[in-house]
Amino acid sequence: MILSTVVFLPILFALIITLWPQKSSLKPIALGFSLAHFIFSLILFQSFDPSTAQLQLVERHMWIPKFGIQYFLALDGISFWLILLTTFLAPLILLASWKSIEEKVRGFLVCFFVLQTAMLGSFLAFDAILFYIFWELSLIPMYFIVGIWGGSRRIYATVKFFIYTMAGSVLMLVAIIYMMYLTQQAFGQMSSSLLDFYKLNIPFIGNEFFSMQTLLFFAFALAFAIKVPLFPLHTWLPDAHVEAPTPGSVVLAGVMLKMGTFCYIRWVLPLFPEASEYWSWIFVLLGVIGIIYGALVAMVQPDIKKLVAYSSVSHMGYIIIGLFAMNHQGLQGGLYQMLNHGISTGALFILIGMIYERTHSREISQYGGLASVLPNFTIFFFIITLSSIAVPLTNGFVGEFLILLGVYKYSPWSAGFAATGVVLGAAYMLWMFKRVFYGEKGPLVADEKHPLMDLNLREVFVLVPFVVMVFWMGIFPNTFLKFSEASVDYLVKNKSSYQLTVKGEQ
Amino acid sequence: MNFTIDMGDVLLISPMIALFLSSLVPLTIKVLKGNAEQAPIATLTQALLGIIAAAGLLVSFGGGGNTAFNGVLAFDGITLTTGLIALAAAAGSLILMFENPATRGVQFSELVFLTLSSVLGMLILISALDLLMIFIGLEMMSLSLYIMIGMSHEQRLSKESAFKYFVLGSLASAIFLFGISFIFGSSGQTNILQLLDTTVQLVQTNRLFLFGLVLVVVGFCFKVSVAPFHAWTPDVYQGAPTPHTAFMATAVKVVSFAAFLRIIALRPLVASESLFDILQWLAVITMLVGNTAAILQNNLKRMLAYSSISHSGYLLVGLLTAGISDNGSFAASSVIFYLFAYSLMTVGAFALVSMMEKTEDHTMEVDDLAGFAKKRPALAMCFAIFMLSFAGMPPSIGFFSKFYLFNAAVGEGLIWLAVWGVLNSVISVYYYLRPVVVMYMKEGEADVSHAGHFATAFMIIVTAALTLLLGVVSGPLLAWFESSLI
Amino acid sequence: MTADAFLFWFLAITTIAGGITVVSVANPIYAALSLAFTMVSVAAVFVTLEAYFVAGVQLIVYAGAVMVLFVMVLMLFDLKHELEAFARGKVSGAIKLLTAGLLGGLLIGAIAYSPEGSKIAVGANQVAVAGDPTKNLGYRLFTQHIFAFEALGVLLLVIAVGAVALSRSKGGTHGQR
Amino acid sequence: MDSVSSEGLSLITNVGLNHYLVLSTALFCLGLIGVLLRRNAIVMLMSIELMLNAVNISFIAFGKYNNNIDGQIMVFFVMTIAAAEAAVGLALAVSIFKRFKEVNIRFFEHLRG
Amino acid sequence: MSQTALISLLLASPFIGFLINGFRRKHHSGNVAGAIASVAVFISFLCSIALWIELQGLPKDARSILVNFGSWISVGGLNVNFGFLVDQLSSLMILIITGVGFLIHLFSIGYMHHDPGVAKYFAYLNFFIFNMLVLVLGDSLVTLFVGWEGVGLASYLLIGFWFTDKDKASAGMKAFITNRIGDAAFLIGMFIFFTSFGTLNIQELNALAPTIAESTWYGIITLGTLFLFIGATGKSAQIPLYVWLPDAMAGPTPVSALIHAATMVTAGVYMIVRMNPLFLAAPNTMLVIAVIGALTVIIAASIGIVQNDIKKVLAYSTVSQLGYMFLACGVGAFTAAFFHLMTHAFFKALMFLGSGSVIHAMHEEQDIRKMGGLKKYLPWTHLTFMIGWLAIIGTPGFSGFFSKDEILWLSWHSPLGHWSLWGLGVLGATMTAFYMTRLMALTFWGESRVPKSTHPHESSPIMLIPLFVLAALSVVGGYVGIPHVIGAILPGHPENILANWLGPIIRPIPGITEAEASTEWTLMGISVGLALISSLTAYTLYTKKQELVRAMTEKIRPVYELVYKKYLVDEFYFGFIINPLVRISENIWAYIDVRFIDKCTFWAGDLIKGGGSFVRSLQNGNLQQYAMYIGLGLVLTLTFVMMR
Repeated sequence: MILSTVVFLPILFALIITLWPQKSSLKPIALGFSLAHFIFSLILFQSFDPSTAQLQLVERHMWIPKFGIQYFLALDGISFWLILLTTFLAPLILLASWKSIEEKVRGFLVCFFVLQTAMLGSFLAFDAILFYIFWELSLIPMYFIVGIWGGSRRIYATVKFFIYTMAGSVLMLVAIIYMMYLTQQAFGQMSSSLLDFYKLNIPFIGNEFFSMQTLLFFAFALAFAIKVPLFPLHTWLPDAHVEAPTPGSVVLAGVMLKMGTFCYIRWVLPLFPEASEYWSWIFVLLGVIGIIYGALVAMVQPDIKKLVAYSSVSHMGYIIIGLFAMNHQGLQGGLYQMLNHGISTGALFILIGMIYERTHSREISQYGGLASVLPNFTIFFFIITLSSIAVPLTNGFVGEFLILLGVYKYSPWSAGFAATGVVLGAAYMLWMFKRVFYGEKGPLVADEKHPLMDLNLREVFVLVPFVVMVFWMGIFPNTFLKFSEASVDYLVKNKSSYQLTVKGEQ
Repeated sequence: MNFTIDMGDVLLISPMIALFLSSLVPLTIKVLKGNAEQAPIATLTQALLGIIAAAGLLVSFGGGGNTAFNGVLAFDGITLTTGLIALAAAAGSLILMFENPATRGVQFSELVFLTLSSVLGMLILISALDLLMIFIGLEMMSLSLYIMIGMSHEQRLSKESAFKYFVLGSLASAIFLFGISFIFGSSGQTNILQLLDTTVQLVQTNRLFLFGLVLVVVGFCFKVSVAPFHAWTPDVYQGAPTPHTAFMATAVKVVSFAAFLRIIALRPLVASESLFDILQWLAVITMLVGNTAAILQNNLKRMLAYSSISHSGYLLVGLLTAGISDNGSFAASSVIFYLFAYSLMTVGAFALVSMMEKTEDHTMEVDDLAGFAKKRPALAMCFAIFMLSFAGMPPSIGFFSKFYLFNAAVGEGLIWLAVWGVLNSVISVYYYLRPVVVMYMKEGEADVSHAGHFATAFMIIVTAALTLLLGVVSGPLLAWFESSLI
Repeated sequence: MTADAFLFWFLAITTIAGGITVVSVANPIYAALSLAFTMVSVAAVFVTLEAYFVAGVQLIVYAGAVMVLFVMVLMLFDLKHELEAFARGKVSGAIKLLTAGLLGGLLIGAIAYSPEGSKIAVGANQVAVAGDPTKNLGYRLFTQHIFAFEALGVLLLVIAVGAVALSRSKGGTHGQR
Repeated sequence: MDSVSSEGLSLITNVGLNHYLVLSTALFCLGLIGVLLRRNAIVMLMSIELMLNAVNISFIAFGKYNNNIDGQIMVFFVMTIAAAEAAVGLALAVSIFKRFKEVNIRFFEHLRG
Repeated sequence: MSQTALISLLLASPFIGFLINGFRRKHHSGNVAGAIASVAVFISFLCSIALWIELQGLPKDARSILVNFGSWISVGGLNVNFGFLVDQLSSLMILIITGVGFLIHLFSIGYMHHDPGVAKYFAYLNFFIFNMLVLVLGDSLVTLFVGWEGVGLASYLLIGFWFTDKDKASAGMKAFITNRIGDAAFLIGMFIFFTSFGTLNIQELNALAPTIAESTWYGIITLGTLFLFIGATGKSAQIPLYVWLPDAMAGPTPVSALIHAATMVTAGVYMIVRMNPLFLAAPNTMLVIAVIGALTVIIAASIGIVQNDIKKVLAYSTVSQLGYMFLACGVGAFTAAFFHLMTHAFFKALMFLGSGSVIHAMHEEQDIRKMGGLKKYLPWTHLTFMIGWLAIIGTPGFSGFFSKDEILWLSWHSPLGHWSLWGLGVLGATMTAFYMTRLMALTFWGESRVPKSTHPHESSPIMLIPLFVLAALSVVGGYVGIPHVIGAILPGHPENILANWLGPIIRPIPGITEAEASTEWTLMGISVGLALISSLTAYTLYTKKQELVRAMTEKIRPVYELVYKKYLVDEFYFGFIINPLVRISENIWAYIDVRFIDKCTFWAGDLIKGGGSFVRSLQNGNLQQYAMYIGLGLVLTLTFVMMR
């Protein structure tokens, strides 16, 4: 029952909030709820056994017997930290959006909690259809969050986001259905359980594109590639980020993008081993392009938020190449980088939101000399910047190091090109930092009538956890890595015959 | 030829009788009161009672798979399920009529009478085994419908649409009839049961029979508005009073597909490869036409009309699947489930449209919804649910219906149709989102009309709740459909 | 050249001619009259096909009732002056004619090339026309097709009520305004 | 040449089912043309009647040559329904005329697009 | 006190200092902050002395203390520990760092006490010390890399310390990014070694390094060491990545002394010395290093000749001195390289602090053309500065002499060396003598060009003490590494202490032979003689014959300009790499993202809408049109069906 509670608690919260009588106390209530949710999710620590790759805390009940669709939630090392990341970010996001969301609070909170459920569900679902439901469900609240509380071009952005993502996922639905019939052929009974999907061995003809496994592989990969987003499919991301309100951006960057990369590990690599092996070069190539491209484009953005958005295109490129290197360091690094990106980019968006609340502008050229006005803010921003450009002893370094190491094993050249991202990343972040915080005071900073206030207590409370995580993950990465070690090890060892068993079952 | 009519037959057709009698009640009262309307609420109650009675009788006597009147009527699963759906839809539409400015008040009792007799025609249609009976049912349904539309309080558009509908409908029925005559001539039969075993062979040997079949199929394609026989749909849906549109989009579609299923059950698609191919292409075209044209519409009803065309496209896929699969029951049940889901959402959506119509000649533009979410959050949420469910977003029932349909299609190897279908559903997302965008993200003063509309509102809430929740428990529902079909 | 052949050809020609007039003459009154003429000749065709009862019904129902309706309505509207009897547009007109022609061609082709023998279909239930066909017809009508007959009755009632309602429908609030 | 002429002659002389079917098809197409081309609503209704008559011919012919009485029964029903259709159509036409003083369908193009 | 405790204290105290000053930066005055910081560094200085003594106690060939603070990253085969290794090399290095660092802290107290952000300044300094120690002690390449980037970060912060000035901020950014380029290469180097050797532990790598040298260019070790060397060029300001160092002078002068002269910039050299077995195994790499080093010596020195900013001159001299160290590494004279690293740390720190004192005295004036004749105002500064000058130009008996001479000799004698390398080295030495003398002349000697407004004054004792100590060191520092030939003639035949100390961990140059003393003496004579001549020339030119100098510069104006503009290297980088990159980025954003990908999306949308409008045009409201569609559809279907 633990997992179900973790997944569906937010929906309960959403209901309560819908029916809650007075508007004024909504935000505290919601904050309390999300904190409670986070604390509850900490139970996982003592009930999860990191020593095995098997599925744990399994809940499986037949749902639609005719198709063998099950209600099947389970936890393993790969999804473990993403769950905690999701629950960890929630209260911080709510606290951060205390001021930025002023009207239609109730609706916002409801959307937010439904989104939580959808994301958690898609991390934990081990049944294709259940997963697909959560996956698609996650679009709707995000669509509303961007569309209602967003910026000026919000409608364009949100519709673009919705249609891009949906367009990707519908083909996956057909692929899922097809695989259900494959299970029927293989085991007599139709099933959409991921474990049965793993058992299938789908014929693969390498050099032929229109062979079954390749097509299925691309049907899945496309859906996730759009979500990640991978290089040519990334254009929805900057728009969505720029238009979204701060909490929206944080959720989007912090968790939602991870759904894409996570599903590569959970679905694509194990289900279509030969195809992923054979076509991995495409994804590594696109990933490397994404790294460099994202960094270059980020460098010339006039808008801070857009800069960060493109930077996450670059970072997600790292994750992708790490995963498709398909060796130990690559996968671990990829998983780790997911968490890093969640922390650092999430924090960046929160910081940008804070400054935006003060100045109502994101034009880099309007800033300058902030450091002398908002010293504390500057310190926090600088620390997060460091983690984003992967300075050692911050979380970013561990992820990038492992990824690049793994990719070097896969192909030295790709690693070489990816390493340029290390330089470019520093370039665009520090350049932005210089233009915003250093130099003479810009027009927005200078005006004497309304001096900018430095961080207040609430904001410090929001930021400190992030900083703590940045250093903790940078200095003691093993505390995190060891949870996914067994699963990743298992995945690497039997790539081609990947089969998960349920803990305590034979 | 020994022929007897026993009590069984009468019991079997008792739903129809009940409907007929209850439809007469308001009219009689009106006559007795010297041509003065009784309170519309009373009329409505009587009508609903009649429908409920009919439904009860249908459940209690129908569905056993036994035939009446020497194999002219059959009361099997299709009859039962689709009949219930149609009756429910009719009830919903009646409630709308009761409160819609274009239909309430004067002549309500006639309207109810016509509606019920149209439903009666539907019951005949879905239970008919004899092509002739199918034709009669079709005519009874359609003719009452023409008149219903024609007698709307709104004068210009409804008259126009009624006339268009009438002319094209009669044209279609003439074609249909010509087809029947060919079938009759080339096989000496008009009874489906007896045709069942000879069809495949006849189709392959006898071109006249094949053509007759094609003409009949085309007649149905017209009724379910498959492109290129769809052209009447947008105009009629837009011009007709909203309750009638709801009625057409749900009940009429459902029963037409049910009867279509009976024709398809003759398995002509197995016999004639080329017929199968052309129907696939028609399905493809239909989805595309419906979705692309809907994108550009600003009139809400017209948009929904085009969307219903596209849904006919999806349904046709299911129909084809049923036509070629060895046990059509799964595919057929998926079709019926889709019909059920679709009716649910459609009634709800049109109910909201009808709520927002202030006068009988009020045309609902999509942009008129601006700011609706602020005024009526609950209703706006319901409408959003309908739209997203139309688009097939989980966990709404719309997703599950599409899932079952395409699942069946993939199962029969119609993968490309499934792919085409899902791609089209992506296109459809674009225009289904538009009302949501306008409601939630645009400033405006949209509001429902000030007349009561309690029943309608209630119905909207209920349908929305069902749309949202029924999907999750759709497994047993589908199973029931399927079991009733076997 | 047997008599019935001659009769057929004669009636065929009259029927078609009547039909052509219906669709071609500008004045609806003439169209109605030629329709009546067509009906009559169709009735005659029925006679040649030994369907006397139906021929009678045809005469009464169509040439009688329906035609009277038509003519009456026309008189009521008094639409002798007819502007634009036919649809505009050469191209669309051509396409429409072509459509009809193709349809006819296809059907006739199907008729011509479908095997003569199989019209007496396999397993067709032969209703032997024993003695008087009309009596036989009546028997079938009230046994096999009794339900259809009843349904038809209901239908006619519906039509009657509906027609009245339609004619009395005054534009609701419009009327009240 | 003789054979050909006799062939053609026989086509004329011994009238069979096909002749009647062709006749009905021709009438049907005429009706269709009427529906497609005539602008006057009443005349369109007439054309539809024409089509139904064509169907009737084929029914009767089939009934005769299949030696099957049901053909006539069909026709019986069809006639009734045709009459009903005519009634409805005319009623519609009347109501339309009352409103628009016009039955030329060229005036019914408000619903479009 | 246990070794673990010692090392943890060594590392912890500067870090704690950093934390205290960082968090309480608003709450206490500059002197308190300075005191805290200096004490912190002094503690670690004591620790390093203690460790050094510990090492003395150990047997000669097992002098290494390894402390492991537990595992940092362990994934699959990769195991990285927080392991710190104190051996002969690193013990000396930490002595230098903490020692010199302590002095510079002291100096800073005086130098910075006006500045409002002094606490922040000291926090940064401590942070730097901490990272430098990590770099030096790290037992694996990754741990080393931690310090490697950490010091880069610290220097970024300290260069941009006065960040309200855009140029200073830019200088910091430039430094960091230039370093980042090297770091990326460094990462690649690590990957190469890890994939081929399966470890990143320095000792293990050294042990694994094959004894037979690998001769190809594409061999694992060659490639790996080359990439590491690129990293070193970034950190130690060698061609082509030296451009950041002159700009780095934007930082406070003590920072330049500590980071950009004494410690951080030598990290590259240290790294190479640390991994000498690997580098020895790749002669090609060695060749590259030697050549790059030699070239850097010349280029930097030549630029130094014409600079007018006192700190810029010192900066370029630093670059050129670092060039010597790399030259030494390149020819396999690792001991010499380290020796020069040490001496250079002394005298260059001395000179920077001296210049700091001068600038302090001149009220932030750095242009030597506005100085001159400061001798009488700043006697002590002048004295100490002169000692540094004597040391750097290689006056016999001063520390610089010994180390530089060792390098020159080996670059001639070592089988890895070549007479041309020696030639370049000597040329560099001559130039060094020239521009250093010029600096002295223009600053302290000759007639005063000080504007009347400024009244130079001698610095406070707290700033002078470090100068004295360093001066002393730069005199005696050389005697730890007396060359063999000189030792032979000196009473008591003192031998090369440093060489003996480092012996166990530095591999001998393969195939080096016993040389006869005469050659060595000759070469020594040549270099010293040339240095003497050039310095005399410079003295005369810049104290007496100023106009002659102007005349000469007028004659060779274009060349002069070229050199004065640093051979336009920065302009080249900006014009041909950075600006094009920015322009390209703007274009790919505008064209690929906006104009192409989005356009494609919209195009698809428009296609669909086009289809929609076509359908709408068919739906023209004409009833008969619809009827026609039905008829056409019917015909179509029938035709299709007929063709079976």
